[in-house]
Amino acid sequence: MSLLLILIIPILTAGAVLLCKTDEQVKWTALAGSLAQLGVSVALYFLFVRERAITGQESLILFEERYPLLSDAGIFLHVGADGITVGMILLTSFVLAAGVLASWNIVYRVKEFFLLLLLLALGAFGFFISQNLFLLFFFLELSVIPKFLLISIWGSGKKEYSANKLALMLMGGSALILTGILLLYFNGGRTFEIHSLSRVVFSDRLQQVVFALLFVGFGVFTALFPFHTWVPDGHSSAPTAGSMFLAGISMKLGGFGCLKIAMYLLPEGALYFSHIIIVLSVIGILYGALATMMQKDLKYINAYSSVSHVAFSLLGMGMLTQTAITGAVMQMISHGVMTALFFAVIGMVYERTHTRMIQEMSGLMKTMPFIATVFFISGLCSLGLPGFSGFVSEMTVLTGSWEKDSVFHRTVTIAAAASLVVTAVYILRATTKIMMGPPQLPGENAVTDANTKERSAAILLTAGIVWIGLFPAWLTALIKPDVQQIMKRIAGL
Amino acid sequence: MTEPGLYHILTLSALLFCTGMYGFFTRRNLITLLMSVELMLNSVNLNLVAFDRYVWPEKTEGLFFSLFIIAVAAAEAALAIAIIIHLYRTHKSIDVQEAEELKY
Amino acid sequence: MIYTVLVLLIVLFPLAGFLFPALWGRSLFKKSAGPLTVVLMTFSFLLSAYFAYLYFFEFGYQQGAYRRFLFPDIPWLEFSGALAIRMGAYIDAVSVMMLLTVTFVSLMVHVYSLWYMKHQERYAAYFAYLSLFTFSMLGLVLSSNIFQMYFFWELVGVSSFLLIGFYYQKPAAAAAAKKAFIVTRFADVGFFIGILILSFSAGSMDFETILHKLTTPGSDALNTAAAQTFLGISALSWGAALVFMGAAGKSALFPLHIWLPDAMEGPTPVSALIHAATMVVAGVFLIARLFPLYAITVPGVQEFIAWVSAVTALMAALIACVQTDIKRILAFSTMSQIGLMMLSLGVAKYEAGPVPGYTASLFHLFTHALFKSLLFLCAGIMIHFVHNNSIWKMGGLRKYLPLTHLFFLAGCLAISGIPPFSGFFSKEEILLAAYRNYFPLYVLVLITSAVTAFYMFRMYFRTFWFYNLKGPTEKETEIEVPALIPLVLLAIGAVLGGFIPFGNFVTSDGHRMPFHFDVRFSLLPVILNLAGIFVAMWFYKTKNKRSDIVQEKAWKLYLLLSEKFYVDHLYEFITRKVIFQVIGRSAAWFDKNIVDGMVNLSGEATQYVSAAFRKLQSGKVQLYALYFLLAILALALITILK
Amino acid sequence: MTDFFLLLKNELGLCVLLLFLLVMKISGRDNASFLLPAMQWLLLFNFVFSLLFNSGGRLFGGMFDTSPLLAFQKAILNLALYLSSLLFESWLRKSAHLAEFFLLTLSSLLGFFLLISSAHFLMFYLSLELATLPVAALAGFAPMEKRSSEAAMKMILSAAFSSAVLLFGISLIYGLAGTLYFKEVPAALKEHPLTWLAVLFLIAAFAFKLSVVPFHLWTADVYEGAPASVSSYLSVISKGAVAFVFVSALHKIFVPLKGQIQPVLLGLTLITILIGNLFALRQQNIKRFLAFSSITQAGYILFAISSLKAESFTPVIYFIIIYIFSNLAAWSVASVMSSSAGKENQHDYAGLYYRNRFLAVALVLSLVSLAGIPPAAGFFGKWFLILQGASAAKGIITVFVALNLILSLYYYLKWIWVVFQNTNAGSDTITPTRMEKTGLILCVAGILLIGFWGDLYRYIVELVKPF
Repeated sequence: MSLLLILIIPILTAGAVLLCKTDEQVKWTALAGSLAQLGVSVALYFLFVRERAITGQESLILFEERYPLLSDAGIFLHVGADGITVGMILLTSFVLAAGVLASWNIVYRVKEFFLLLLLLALGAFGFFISQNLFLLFFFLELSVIPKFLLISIWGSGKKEYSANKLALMLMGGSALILTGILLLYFNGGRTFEIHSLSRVVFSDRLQQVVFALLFVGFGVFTALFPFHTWVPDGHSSAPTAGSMFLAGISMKLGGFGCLKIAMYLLPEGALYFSHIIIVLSVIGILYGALATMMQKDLKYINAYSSVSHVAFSLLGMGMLTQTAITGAVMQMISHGVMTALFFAVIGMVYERTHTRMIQEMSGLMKTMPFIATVFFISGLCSLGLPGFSGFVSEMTVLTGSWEKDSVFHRTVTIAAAASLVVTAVYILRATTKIMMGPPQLPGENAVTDANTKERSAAILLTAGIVWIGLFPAWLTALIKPDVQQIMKRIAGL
Repeated sequence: MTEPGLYHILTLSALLFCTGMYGFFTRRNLITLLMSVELMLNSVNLNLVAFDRYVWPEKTEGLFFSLFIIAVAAAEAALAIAIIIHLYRTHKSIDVQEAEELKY
Repeated sequence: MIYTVLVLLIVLFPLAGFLFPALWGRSLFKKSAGPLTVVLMTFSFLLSAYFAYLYFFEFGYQQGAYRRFLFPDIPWLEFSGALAIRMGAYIDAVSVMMLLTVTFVSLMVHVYSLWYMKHQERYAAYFAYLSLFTFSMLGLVLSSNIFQMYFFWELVGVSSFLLIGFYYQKPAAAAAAKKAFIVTRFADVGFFIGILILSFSAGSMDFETILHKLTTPGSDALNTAAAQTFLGISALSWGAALVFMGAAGKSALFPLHIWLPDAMEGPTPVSALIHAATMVVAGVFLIARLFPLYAITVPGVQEFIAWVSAVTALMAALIACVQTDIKRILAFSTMSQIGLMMLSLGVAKYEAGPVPGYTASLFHLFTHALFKSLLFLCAGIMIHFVHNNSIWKMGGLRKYLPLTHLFFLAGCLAISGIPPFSGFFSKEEILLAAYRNYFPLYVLVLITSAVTAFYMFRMYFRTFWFYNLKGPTEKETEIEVPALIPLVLLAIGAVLGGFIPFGNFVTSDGHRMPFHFDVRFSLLPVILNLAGIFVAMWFYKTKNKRSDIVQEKAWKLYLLLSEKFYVDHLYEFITRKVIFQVIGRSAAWFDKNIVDGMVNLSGEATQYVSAAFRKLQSGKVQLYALYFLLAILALALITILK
Repeated sequence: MTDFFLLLKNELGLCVLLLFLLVMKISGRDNASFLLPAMQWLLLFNFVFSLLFNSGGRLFGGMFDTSPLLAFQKAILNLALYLSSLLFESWLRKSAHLAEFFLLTLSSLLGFFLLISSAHFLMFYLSLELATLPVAALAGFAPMEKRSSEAAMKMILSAAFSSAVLLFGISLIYGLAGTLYFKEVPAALKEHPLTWLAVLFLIAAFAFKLSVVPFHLWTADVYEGAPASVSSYLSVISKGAVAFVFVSALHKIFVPLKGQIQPVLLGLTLITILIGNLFALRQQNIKRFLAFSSITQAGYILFAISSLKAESFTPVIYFIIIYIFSNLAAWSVASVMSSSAGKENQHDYAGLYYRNRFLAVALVLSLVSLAGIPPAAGFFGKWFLILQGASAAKGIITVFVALNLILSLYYYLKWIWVVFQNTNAGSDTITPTRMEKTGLILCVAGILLIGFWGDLYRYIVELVKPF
């Protein structure tokens, strides 16, 4: 199977959407495209596992394809997938399909909406499979305009401010990434190919500088404290599918970059900054959780909680142990699905109650039991209940962190673990407030439970978190060789 | 009193150039501004001719260059005056400070 | 192989009982969820009974001791090296006993709920949750891996949350559910870190290996672990103490007990199952699982456990004396009894051969499960009849609820340790263990026991005697026949359970332990207990004002007790005032004003600078030329100066 | 003799066009309905023709120097002019002096062609004047328009001033080197304090034409006052040509002074990008906004130039091609909006998407391209500029340049946001003509496709290699 299929399907779907006449056609086309993408991604997983078994060499990048694009300048359309990539692609397809389903009730400028959504997805898919730094940066930037427009046109609240803030802060991150890439290019023998760069031995000083640039740059995308402030505003102003994508996928681009670019190419830099990363991510974990406690708007709650959760994956990376990094990747995937589900449900609630303020809602369990249940499930996943993906990944990160046998590492691990309580507090506070209590029927609106499309979206994502939560072994097996390779590079110093 | 040498002439042309600039910075009448620019150009001519005479006596490029400058300056002046006339039609004035609508 | 299938089936039946009503509870199983789960639970119970039979009498007893078996043992999630979460069933006498207890009580509660929850909204959901709980609890008791136990530990927590908050429209229920979850969650973080310490010290997460490595004196793991200290206490002690913290949270030991009384907002059968018989004793079970570790490696922590449990036992008993809500009295009594069980583990000295304290603890766990669930189920009938929880609203119920009266009395006698009821035997052994190893605690246990007798009979007399309730206008049936069965069975258990030779089955090392009975030793506690009962009778048998007088005289003490030693207030202060108002608010403030402020500031600063530079573009062509010249001069100057 | 025609073919082509215009003017056939389509076709032929039969050589005693690379640069400018003739059709059609417009533009372009090929300072000066003066006349092209005449005045005065400064520098160089041939100057330049002053004067003149801060001050005023078509000419063709010349001048003339020039250029780069951004931030008038945006772009071009390597030709040429498509599209939309109802302010663009989707998409894409966001070609262009600049600059400077992308993104996004804003600002219909549509489609296609057209980049690299 050609990996380019992963790119072609969204492009074709976008083209088809462009040709559609009615809104209904647009929606069905987008759905068909995203389901096809989902199918291809699942197929990719199985093919990947089979291929890996055949080749025997576990840490290989498979399905590689390389076409010259601007080859004189070192730019190739070079794609390939390793285990982490496959995991990310699966995640993105899940969120995309669910996002399309969750956006079924969009009535305003339907065609443009789905077009932008597909473009956003294209950026993410391309980013994950790029094996060339230029290509990677291209896809990273590709999503700037879709994000901005999705928020500023279909958003709510102070959408202009949020859209700007998001776009500009992410641009700042990109600027740092750009510089980092260029420094790598000039010092690494004038090539953008990740594979070639990985063989170059960079000087320690350069590694430190470039690592800082790349890690902070990607860190902005993944809400590294203190560069996280685009997250709450951006997520809360975005339309449902936008938030799902922003929190579920876009933030993961950063994490993926931190791991697969910054840490992989610059192991010495990773070692050098390990402590700082750990401190920042622990601050992010606790501080995000504490700030969440004070939020009253559901989307803000989830946005701040995303800051806290994503910091777990950064913590795992900073710990530089096999288990912790494995946990970091799992946390990215897990959080992606979970937060998408959360935002989807918040969107459903908002559509029915026209408010996102928790004090204005009560007893939704009575009026919309399905939505309430899903809300509760995503909350439970968020607070790390066994059986859901959050538990597995957070525990893996923490266990991996514990491997480091020093007072510093142990202390921060305990601090990070303490956030689990805070998470429970804010999740349950929100959940009990809006789901339980006497039902407050919002005035004139006849409240209905989720419709088929919404149900499908919710079930799709719930299946994802339960699947990972109950059978995590497939995921660890998938990413293990790649993490091992990163570890090998770090340990080789 | 010795015969004037290169440096005298260069100093003179530099002074001329500065005078032109000073006029350009301070005068308000557009025609005067134009004349100031002509002064600057003339100082350049002076330079070129002097270099030809004192430094590179075997060459004539400076001489020819100054001829071209004079010609082009004439064309430039013609065009500038046309524009100034146009400005006068629209602004009823050829004071440079009257035409400051476009700013910031 | 057959055993594996058996164990799996025992666990999977409740899981099915959760899944079917959960997925199709609104359509297919709207009415039939109850019977369905009852049938499934019956299978589960019968299989576990059969399995227990097989274990105790067929394959478990080999070469003079009960052996341990790992039935299915599947790697679930591998960390690095030897650290892995494995999902397995750890079969030994304790877990088989627990299996039997859990499935039995659960089945009883299921059956009882058929009557009790009839016509309730979310009927199917209720049974789904019950089954989910049973499934998780079974997973917990079968855990072969400490992380696996944590997994199910959390799952029982959430089932408990769901069931406490079952009447979700009641704000109090929602708050109680939340509180229960958060408090236990807090303890669980300690548990989790304890797990990390222990399993990293032992290099494994399996109970078997942990116990082996960390209790063999002189082993490498033990030496390295002992070398690490934190705040002057060895890492292993920390680990063990933190694991106990988790146990304390789940088992509602002081100071993590505050959630249990509130948890009584849930439906009464749930209280019987979860908050009396099974889930709350998970802590005891956990400590029992790791008993050798505590007893051999960290005796300091063990002593600590003993004291904490003693304090809990006495404190809860004292508070129970002034409570008015029938379920809360039972809840405090549960706390107190769990304290006793834990205390028994805390005082048990490790010795070659079976440890009596260990057996005593689990014996009490077993009998307590029977009589406490009986008491709760009776309380359910009473509440159902009176439509109120307060014992002040009851009185003279013996006329209206004759059967309940009988059962309740049996339960009260059992818990008060009156021979020959079951509680007597188990409590006797605890007393014996304390007496042998730690005399001050023996005194505390004696007092607790007497107080227990007092408050139980205070409740009994106040509700069934005292004065005659004005008879209900319409004739209400006491109870339907199906719901009667569990009461009868449990009552039989409560009365006769003590005669089971428990030491023959469940001991610390698998060897059988002969049963001792010494009348001279039993005399003192029984007299004290009887004294407690008589005091209660004097106060409450007939309508009088004696209790009020005492209450007025000792109002300070009364207030202290009725406010539960102000522990709740302290928590309230810490969470609301400190964590929310100070830490949370300042974090939010910091984010909004400082971090976000920096971003906005940089935006505004840019705008400001932009505005400040505006003058540069003055519109004056002469100035443009001047700047042109100045720029050249500046460049020249800079390069020359350099 | 064939050499003469072959080497001068681009210039001669323009001369033919000029002659044609003169004849038409004299014969009175200068009505728009005939002349405009004719010119459009002729310019297209001219462009195609300029792509063919390119070779290198010298003429006029070495004062004129051409090569396939230079010819390609001219072809790019031809393309830009052709696109302009399509994109500003409605304005041109309205204009009373169509023939004069083309006469002046073509002469100016001729000047730029000669400038590109000049190898001697005299040639350089003459062609520069030839290129500049007509544009000053063009700036005042709007009849009886106050702002237009002010713009023309500012343009001519500034240009005269800067050329005086340039000439002073040239005269000093002559005095120092004794030659005015580019290729002889470096060898003859002596270590002398005046050398540096002369070089600074020359750089200042280039900076003035390229609108580099602080020599940029005329830019915004002139762009705003002049008709959109003229501004676009200034911002695209003039800037592109000067950038080409600057690269080759730096490479040919100032070789010995590289070490001293580089910090100057880097300093100018930083200040240009920053100030351009800061000013663009607050502009409400689209023409003024595009002016500052073009100043910032000039800063990025300068960044690539500051590497002072021959390879810097590649990104500059590549970027200019992309810039032509992006910037001309933006100017064209501005022109359509302006000529339909004199709308030049930001709020006039509110909800453009809902009034004319075509124009809005073209504008948004061009802004996206100018901002350097993929998939628009501007991303590729800017990437190569920064890459080239970074090859010589310190990391910290690269970070600064890259961080400025945030600022520029801010104002481009602001305009994009306005375009999509859902207000009922105006119900008047804005309709571009068919040719304008064609031109915009060409531009949009260019914006979307050039980045992925690897052969183009390779072609430029090949062209630059022998240089």
